[in-house]
Amino acid sequence: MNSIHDMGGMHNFGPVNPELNEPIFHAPWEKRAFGLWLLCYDVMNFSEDESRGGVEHTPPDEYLSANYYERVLGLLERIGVEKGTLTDAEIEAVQAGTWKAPANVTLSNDATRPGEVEPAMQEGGTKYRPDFATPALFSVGDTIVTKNINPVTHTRLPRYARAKRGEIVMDHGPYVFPDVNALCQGEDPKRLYCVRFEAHELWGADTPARDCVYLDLFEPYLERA
Amino acid sequence: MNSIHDMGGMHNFGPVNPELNEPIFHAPWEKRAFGLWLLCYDVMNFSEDESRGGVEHTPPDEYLSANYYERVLGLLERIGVEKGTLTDAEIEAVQAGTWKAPANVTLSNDATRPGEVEPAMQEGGTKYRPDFATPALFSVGDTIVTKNINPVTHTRLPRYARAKRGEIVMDHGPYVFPDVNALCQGEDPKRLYCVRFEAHELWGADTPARDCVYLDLFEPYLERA
Amino acid sequence: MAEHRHKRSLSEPEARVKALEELLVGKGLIDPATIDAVIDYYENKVGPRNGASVVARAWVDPGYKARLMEDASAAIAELGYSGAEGENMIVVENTEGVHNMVVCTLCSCYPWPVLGLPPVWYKAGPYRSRAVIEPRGVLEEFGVELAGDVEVRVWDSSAEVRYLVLPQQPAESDGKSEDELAAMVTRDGMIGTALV
Amino acid sequence: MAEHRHKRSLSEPEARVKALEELLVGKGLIDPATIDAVIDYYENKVGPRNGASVVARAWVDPGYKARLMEDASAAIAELGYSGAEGENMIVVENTEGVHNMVVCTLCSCYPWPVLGLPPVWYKAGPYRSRAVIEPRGVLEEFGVELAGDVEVRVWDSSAEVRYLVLPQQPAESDGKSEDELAAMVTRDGMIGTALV
Repeated sequence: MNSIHDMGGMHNFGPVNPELNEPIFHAPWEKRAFGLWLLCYDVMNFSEDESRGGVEHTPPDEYLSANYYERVLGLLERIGVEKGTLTDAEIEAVQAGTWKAPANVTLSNDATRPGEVEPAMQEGGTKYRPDFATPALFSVGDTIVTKNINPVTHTRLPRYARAKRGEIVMDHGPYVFPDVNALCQGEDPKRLYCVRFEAHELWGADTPARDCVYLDLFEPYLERA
Repeated sequence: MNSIHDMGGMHNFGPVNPELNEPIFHAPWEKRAFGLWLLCYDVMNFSEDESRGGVEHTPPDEYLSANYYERVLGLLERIGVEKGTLTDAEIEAVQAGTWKAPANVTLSNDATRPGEVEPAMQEGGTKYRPDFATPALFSVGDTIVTKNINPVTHTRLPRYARAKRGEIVMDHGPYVFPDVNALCQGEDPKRLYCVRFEAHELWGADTPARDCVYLDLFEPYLERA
Repeated sequence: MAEHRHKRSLSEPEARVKALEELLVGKGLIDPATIDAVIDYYENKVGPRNGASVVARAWVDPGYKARLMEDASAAIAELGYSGAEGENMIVVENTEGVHNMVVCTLCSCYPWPVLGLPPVWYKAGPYRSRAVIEPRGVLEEFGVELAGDVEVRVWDSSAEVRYLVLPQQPAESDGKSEDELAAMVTRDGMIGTALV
Repeated sequence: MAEHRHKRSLSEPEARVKALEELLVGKGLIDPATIDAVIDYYENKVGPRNGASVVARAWVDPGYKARLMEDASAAIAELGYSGAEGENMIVVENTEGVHNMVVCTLCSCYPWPVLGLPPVWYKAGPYRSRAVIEPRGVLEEFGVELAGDVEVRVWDSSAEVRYLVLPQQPAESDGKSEDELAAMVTRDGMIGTALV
């Protein structure tokens, strides 16, 4: 999706302005939003690819005016309803203070317990799928051209790197393909390559000759040059 | 400048939602902003190209949250200070209600009078500069490739049409070159061509084969294919 | 964005525009009655009825149509319309096989002398972003469904040259007067987001 | 944009997050103490000190450095760091001739097990937009001025593989202990927006 999240190469956002002694969170609600987000992957049953695709659906004006955790909140409200965990009526009711929790509810057996957090986070969940190895279409050193694709759905090929020539510098092996997995259509693993693009290929002849950008790109994004 | 004004090809802005029986202006302040804008070209001494370049400098979040006339207001405040017509202090004072108009001021002789509006609007101001005709580098029917340029200043080559092949379909002759004129560096007229791009060249193989986009592009944007 | 860029705190636009006018009038640079005259001109003297009369004339007068296609600025001036934001005009004609549609993705260039000021949607993100990448989707929202073999030509309008669409004359309008024909022509028909 | 799309009216985020938590807890789906545990883990147990100890070890132990460059995930796990948002790691080494810098233009992918959660600027428009098109301008804002003959490599990080920069060991740090070296390494040095 060519939405405002695809920011690479834009101008006019101003200076980076790093914050001195930045706290990890800037408000108590950000902590709760963050914690809820990580737990909702299981509770609402969505993948990271769906999460990214979902945040990308934030309307552009809202994407720019909201901070990171506000976008996460918007995602959880939307995806919670889509997945059937919540309803719009429930969200409105609880915000209005009129929602009554069902009586006699006890904590679900599936709910993550506090002591399970640290092991789960240390375990993580790789998207590497070595068993799906198919013959590599490209080899390190090959020159490729990225395709000009403009899907309305999630993709990890940014606009600035479409229809550009680059060189394969690493073959990471097969990984879950986000373009398909974000649509809940299965993992469909594809080979992931690291591709080097010269700055003058991406941005034109005026850019420093020695600069370059590396991008991890899936095999379906690429064609032989 | 690759800012948010360069919207061609973006997704996620939602439906067009035309308004039924739309009024020409939606609030009295929009009328005043519009009238002030047209008069400020002369009063503050800026060109249309500077005006467009100035609106493009609206920070992206503000660009998306503001309506058209709010962006115009921001432009007039910024450019009025840049040109020396106003100062930041004056703007703050008048907004705080503490500004006193200088005594004994009478209307400048240069100020446009009410009766001069209609003739001036009907006259307009073409940017066509036939006297600057230089030999055309391209002819109708030529295939060209647009350059991949990413200036931080005003340009009329949108991102979606950079490094794309097209066909020259009209030669409009020489026009004021906005990329230079917006920087107050003179009119520097350049030949303007209408270029036809097939949709599949711009957006990839999935787009309808019979669709196309026409863009008026200046000679310095183009190279022989 | 959690940005902390210095920028002027934005009071309501009403207050800002009032402040700007007070300053410029107070300095003797602008006559407020001239602002009124500008507003009056664009509220009452130009608008899509101008363009509609151009279209109707082209439908009834083949000689006029030929001049309009050859030199639109001059032919439009014959009917008394000219000037700012429309000094250099080109008319593009819809046919059985071609549908034209005008946008300005970078700002909102529009032919003021024949159409007046553009509607909000023409200046806003949805139309500007989508018209070039999915014109048929946009047209469907306007109720225009085109056969697959019709070529959609999107004119991403520049500041220098402004485009006006000449819609196809509806078959059922044969025999109508020029004024009756002009009354059938809509603003959207001349932008290309309606058939007439 | 004067859009009139239907969307939920956004109350303050405090109220929205409280509402969401009340719903999910009230339905028995989430234990609020587990939210506390998640926050505690990312506030107190992971952070750039993890990455700094990886860098310091690589500086003092050539065998470790070789393993780190060969299989970063395994070498990082040797020091006890692993898991979510850093399962598959690659370390890129700064040298006299090459400076590396990591960004994620599309969202804000970042190696959590070694750096913790990213700072606001890493997630915001200015850094995400500019790092790939004008890395030297961004570096200058961070006080990093590179000679023209240094190659700047920007890693626009994907979700699948996360990148950590191995800064050059400062010449004046020879003879310092591993702990002292680790204390010299900054988060920004491992993102590539500082030299150490």
